[in-house]
Amino acid sequence: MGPESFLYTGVLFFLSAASASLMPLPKKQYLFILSCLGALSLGIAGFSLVSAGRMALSPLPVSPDFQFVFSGDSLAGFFLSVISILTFAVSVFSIGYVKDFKNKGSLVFLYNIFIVSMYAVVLSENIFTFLVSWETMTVISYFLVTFDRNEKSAKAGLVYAVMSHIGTAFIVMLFLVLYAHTGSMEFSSMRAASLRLPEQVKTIIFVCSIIGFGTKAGIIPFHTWLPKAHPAAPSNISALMSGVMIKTGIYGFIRISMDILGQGPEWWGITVLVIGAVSAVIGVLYALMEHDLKKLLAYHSIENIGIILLGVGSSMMFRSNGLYVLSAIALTAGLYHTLNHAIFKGLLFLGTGSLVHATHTQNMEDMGGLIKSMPYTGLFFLIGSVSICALPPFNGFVSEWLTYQALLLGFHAPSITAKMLSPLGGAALALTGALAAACFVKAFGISFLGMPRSRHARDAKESSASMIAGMAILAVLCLLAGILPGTVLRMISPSVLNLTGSDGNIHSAGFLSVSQTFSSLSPAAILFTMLFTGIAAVVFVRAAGGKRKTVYADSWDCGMPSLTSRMQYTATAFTKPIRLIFKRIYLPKRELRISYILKPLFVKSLKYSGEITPFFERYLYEPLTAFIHRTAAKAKMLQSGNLNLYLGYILVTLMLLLMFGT
Amino acid sequence: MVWMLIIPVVTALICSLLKSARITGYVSLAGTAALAVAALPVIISAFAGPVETLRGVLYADALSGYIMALVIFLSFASAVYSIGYLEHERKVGLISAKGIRRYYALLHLFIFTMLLVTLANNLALMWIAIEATTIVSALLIGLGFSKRSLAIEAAWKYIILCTVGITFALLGIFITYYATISVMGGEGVLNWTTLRSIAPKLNPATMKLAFIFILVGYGTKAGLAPVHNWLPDAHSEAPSPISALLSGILLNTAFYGIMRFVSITDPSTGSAFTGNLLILFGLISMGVSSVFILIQVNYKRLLAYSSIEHMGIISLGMGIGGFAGVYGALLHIMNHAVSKPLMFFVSGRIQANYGSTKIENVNGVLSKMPLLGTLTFIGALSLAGMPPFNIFISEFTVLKAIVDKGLWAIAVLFLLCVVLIFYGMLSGFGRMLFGGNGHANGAEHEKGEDRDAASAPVSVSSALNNGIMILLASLIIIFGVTVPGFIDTAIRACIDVLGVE
Amino acid sequence: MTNWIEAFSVIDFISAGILLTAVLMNSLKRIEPCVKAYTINSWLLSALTAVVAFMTGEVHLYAASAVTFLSKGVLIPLFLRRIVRQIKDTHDVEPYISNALSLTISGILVVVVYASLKEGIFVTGLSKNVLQISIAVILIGLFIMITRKKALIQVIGLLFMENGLFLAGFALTFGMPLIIELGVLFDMLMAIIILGLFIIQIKKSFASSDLDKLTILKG
Amino acid sequence: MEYLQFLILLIFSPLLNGIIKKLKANMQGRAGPGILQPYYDLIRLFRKDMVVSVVASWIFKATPYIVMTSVIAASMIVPVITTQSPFGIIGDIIALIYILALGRFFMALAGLDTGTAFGGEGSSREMTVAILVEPMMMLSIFTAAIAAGSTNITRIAETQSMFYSPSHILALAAFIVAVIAETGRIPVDNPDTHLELTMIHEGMLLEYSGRYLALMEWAHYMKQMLLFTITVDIFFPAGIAHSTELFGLAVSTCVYAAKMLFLAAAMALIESTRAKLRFFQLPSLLGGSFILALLSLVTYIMMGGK
Repeated sequence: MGPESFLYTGVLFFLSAASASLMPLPKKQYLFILSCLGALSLGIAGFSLVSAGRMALSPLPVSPDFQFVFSGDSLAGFFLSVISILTFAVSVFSIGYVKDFKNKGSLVFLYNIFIVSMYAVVLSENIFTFLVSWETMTVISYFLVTFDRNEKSAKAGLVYAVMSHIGTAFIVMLFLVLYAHTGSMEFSSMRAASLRLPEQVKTIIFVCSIIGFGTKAGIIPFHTWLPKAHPAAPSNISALMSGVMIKTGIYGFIRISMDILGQGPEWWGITVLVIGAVSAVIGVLYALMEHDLKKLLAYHSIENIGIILLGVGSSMMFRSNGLYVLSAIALTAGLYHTLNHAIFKGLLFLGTGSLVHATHTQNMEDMGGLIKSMPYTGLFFLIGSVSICALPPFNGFVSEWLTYQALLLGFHAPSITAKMLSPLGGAALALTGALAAACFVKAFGISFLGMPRSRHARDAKESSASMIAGMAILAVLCLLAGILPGTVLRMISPSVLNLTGSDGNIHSAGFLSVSQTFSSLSPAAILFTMLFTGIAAVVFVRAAGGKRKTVYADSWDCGMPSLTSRMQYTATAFTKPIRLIFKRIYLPKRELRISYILKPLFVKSLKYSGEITPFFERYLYEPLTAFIHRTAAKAKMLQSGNLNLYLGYILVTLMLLLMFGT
Repeated sequence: MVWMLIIPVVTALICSLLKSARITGYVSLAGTAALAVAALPVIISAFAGPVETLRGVLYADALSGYIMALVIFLSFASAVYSIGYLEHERKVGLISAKGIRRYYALLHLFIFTMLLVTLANNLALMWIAIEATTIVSALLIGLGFSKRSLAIEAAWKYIILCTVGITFALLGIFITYYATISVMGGEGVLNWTTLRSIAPKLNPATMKLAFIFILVGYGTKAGLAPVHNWLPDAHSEAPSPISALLSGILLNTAFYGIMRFVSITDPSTGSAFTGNLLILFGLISMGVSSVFILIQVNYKRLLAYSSIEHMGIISLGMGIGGFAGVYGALLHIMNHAVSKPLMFFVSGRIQANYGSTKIENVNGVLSKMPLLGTLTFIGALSLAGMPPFNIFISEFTVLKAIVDKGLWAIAVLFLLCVVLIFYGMLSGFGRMLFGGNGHANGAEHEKGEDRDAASAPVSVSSALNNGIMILLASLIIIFGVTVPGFIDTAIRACIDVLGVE
Repeated sequence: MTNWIEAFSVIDFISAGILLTAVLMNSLKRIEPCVKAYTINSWLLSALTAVVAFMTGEVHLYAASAVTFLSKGVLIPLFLRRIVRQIKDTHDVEPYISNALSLTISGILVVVVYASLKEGIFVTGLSKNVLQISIAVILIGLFIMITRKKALIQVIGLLFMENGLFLAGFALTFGMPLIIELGVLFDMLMAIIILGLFIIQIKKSFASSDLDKLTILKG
Repeated sequence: MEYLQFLILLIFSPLLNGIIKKLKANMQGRAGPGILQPYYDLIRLFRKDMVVSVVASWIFKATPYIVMTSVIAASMIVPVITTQSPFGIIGDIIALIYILALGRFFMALAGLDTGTAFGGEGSSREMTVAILVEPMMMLSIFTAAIAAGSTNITRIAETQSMFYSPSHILALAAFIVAVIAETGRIPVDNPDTHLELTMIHEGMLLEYSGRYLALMEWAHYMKQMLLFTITVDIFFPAGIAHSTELFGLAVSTCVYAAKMLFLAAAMALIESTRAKLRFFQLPSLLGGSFILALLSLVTYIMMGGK
């Protein structure tokens, strides 16, 4: 069977789940099993599409101008399989997660349609199809963001919908420009015709695609919707949005700027590189200051998109200099990180989901000590954290390692800017890595370790089996994608070959070796070395120390007696040094309110509150919206309610037309 | 064809004579149904080719058939909706039994006049019909309901502005008539059929003058900015079923007049002249509406402004011309005629439940009345031009036509307005739909239907209400993914009639 | 078909009268005289129709003139008077611009019309004046509607526009087919009657018939 | 033979620490403990019972092993006395740094695990310092790596191509600062204080006792020696054997020992002449050395690969 049949079956599964959700059934959460099956067969479709490299589905006409055309190539196949992998795990998770939701029906419906729309985006073959799928995806995700319909989520949804609509406007613009200059709406014929495009037209398209798709992907400074929208949605949805939906932005960008536009000038790549670096650093910096777990993860999505763009950007830069092998390496890095981020970010959001499920709060200051009550969630969340911090031997490290290689190879680029910027990108990546590590030490340490910081945290229970299973799948994948880079590369290299005309001669016989830098890496070897030495260490310790008994007592804490949970280090305290070091970026505000019984000796209460300034909202978006509203309000006087004025309009219009019209 | 004109009048008579208010509603429903039955063969044959009766006084071709079909469909829809609506209005004492009878009588007269517009072969006759629609609908807005001073204000503005405007249209018709005299030698003609044949021979200068008067005149009625000012008031103060008719189709009947004239004027003046004027009006309409939608605090007015926007898009499409442009415009007429009534219906229900048309006084619709909320969502998003809903297709067709002509400035403005309007619509309706009680609302979501019914006046009529609204909503979605074959052929036929190459 | 010259001068004379009455409206403050002005205007119109009918010997124009006289010269004024009596206010509130200014502006309008219609788009049997005058009357009617605050006076302005329109009809085409004339006239009557009803409603619910009260709907 | 060169680090790292202590003491005019003292300490600790906080979870117990193994895995990668290091293939310098980061990650978690204020403070500061150090370390390594066209340490050691060029000096300076920060030495941290408010690295070890503490300390010694080794590999690889025949190895061993002693002396000198900086003065120091690393890169590129 070819990919088509699997595709159809998979979509059929999803749609049947969606339609079943509308019927009055009991226990609708089990419909997610259908979604699992759908994800499974679509995953197969994706893999086989990667190898087959071509798939064309019969078009469905809509109107004389438009028709729905779906097709697929290896790139689409890659994204197809990424979506499917995450969808599978999330669906498993959801069975338990939505059990005691009130309105399951609509959630199941929206969930399935949402997934189908993401598949549709990836498989779209012409402008119309792409736009319809794209906007459908946006609409459905908007519904999901506003799923529990309180003011907060409504606001978040509004910001999200409006910003992505602005993005869509740019996408429409770029499509129209493409269409006008290539005279075709089909991507395939655009690709063929794009070679003849004049330079400035290409530039317009490129800029539009950065803004348009960047908004969806959440690059700085178009990211503001992301930390609002993702926390508002239910956690399984956040996992999908953060794991794969924003990746469709990356897909669209690659599809347009690398695939259809073909080779561009060097500054394109450099721009993307810089945007990537900035997004990575700023994203993680803001993440550090968040104590709302889901917001924190949302900011990390911005960071990881930045890392992906580091790869993609340097790939574009190399390609425009004709260094195809290096370009291939960089693109591989980017795509590899795309997959990895989907996996570990999904895992982390699911973990957060089960945390929130157990503790009824997203604020990590109210958690703590959960690793004892929720051992599995704790373990999987830890694995996710280690992976996102790019620590070996997990998957995050492999892709960041490849990114490093690509950035170091930037030295081979002819232009001095590229030479300079790509190592700096490397430094930015290092900084990002360190910050991410700090952030997840905070996230995991504060919420899972130490003593419970609230009653909810104290009587938290481990989540249900299916939720654990969902997380387990992703956790295992985190490890596998780390220690089996060969398999992953087989998924990626066909599309890389299509886009850059080279496979970057990255060899992966157990060892991932980039012959361009004579460097090699084997996470598997690292893992096994550590396991081996670990065992050795245990044995040695036993031998050296003999059997010794362990006494359990309160923490010593330099002899401080009766430690209470209020005395623990808080997340705020943990990040304070960083807040002070980067105060130029955070612009922190703090106030200390002290009320005395007898000034200045006896303090009754002492209230400390500090916040950081959300730079982009405060100095970019709020003024903009305010301006728009002010100007609009001025227009009110046109419709003053005075009939004579209206009659005046008629006269004036008529007069003007009579004078200038004829 | 004559029956199509007789049936509404008869129904109107019966309605005005009947005693019981309950029955009247169903009588009018039956009337519209009968009308539909009578009209179907006419419409079908009209698409096949022009048909005329009464020695060519009544005439129907594809274009009139198209508008006619919409008129009848919407009349039916609002006849259905009116039943439940009026029952509620009567319960709260906004209207008396006498008022209800008068309402239905006027409703059917209104339908009659609109049908007459589409059937008139003689342009002056068409003018008379259009003026008649103004008078009747003004009565429906103002006098249909007691104790509504705002309605009276709105009606007054409506009738004054439209009459003034349409007076100029008549002047335009006179000028056209004059222009024909020189061609026909002595005797002038106003028959559409004849005019089409002699159009190329008409004197361009005269026709330009005529068209300007026509555009300003009918443009006022069609709600094109900057002569749109009556529209927000009238649409927001009219009873919802009437707003639906006004917005959904009355504007289009006026625009139908413009289209007819365009196809007469173009051959003599060349299409650039009319095209530029229509584009100008279209852009102004979109700009004005987008600004006002952004600051709107009253959801019915918001809908009214969105009608202005969509009329703007239609006239933009006409102005761009060419197959794509006109196709887009005609398709947009239909899509708008499906989406807007839905929105006015739901807003009528919301108004009935919350007793206010202020956005700030409404919240949590989605939680309190899930069905209604969902329908509102679909309607609002489709009006905002969001796929996968119908209006996106026609808007995108128009946009594509613009780009085909290479008018990038217009394309950019178009996109800008669309984004602003999306923002306005979503923030407005978002505020109404969400809020209220947070996650707890989930419980009600399960048994949303009966809650919804409970909030509506009487079960039968409310079932009818929901039925018609769901019908419209499903049409929105269906037309959002495909343009059915018969509609496609219909539109193509209209394009032939308009003589677009 | 005898002495055209006289006929022409007569026509010019009458149409000049029509224009004059229209311009005069701008200086009238009380409502009664406005109604009178309109009545005279309509009489002149029907007279003109009659003259044209006499010249061209078209039968249907006689009919038209008669109908015009009956409806516009008799019925509508009576109706207006009834309304005036019902809402019993006689004076117009201060208009937006002073009489002098409005007079000048209407004068300017006339000039503009003459200027803009100079080039020979229209070659009509009647003297060219009539066309210009008719359009000027239409515009002046609109101008009155723009400047005045009384609902009733707006209606009268509308009626002046209507008369101008008919005049234009004659000027261009020796009158439209009778059926159309009648249809238009019927519409007009209906419109006027309904406007009358509305004026009474307005008076009821706004305690005055001044339009500057009707500014609640805005934005 | 070459398989086992990491054992050198494993075995001699306490000795190196002892030497540094001794030299420091002498410079400050104290007798100081014998250079074998660290070994005694370790043996002692291994033989002690352990006290573990009831608050602590399995993270606390696993951490010492993870830290130890990560350091061992890292030190397998580096060539010590010969560039014929077969383990070089399992990872390069970047991998090495990230493996060490893994150790640090868990150490910081362990600091938080017992729920004490000082542990939290320690891990918070540790991560902060890491944030400042890692980019700079990376950047200074990049300069060397770009010069060698590879991130593979053995290759860098073999093809060291930028002897005593300005970029070399700058990169070296930056790297030395990085090493100081990573090994928790003055002026960044004071290795032998338990004064609550100043400690960084010790803060995280506060709750450890017995064999866990021994493992932690040992890992710390090893990390120190490992970083020294990296320094010499990257910046003065001269004298390291490129083969495995005995004579060469003997020579390179002596050379290596000499280098280690030199670095130890340097460390002792710095420690006894500098005062510890206040924590919030660190950014200026580390940021300054980041600029050095940046400059070295710039000069390297501007001077066309010199």
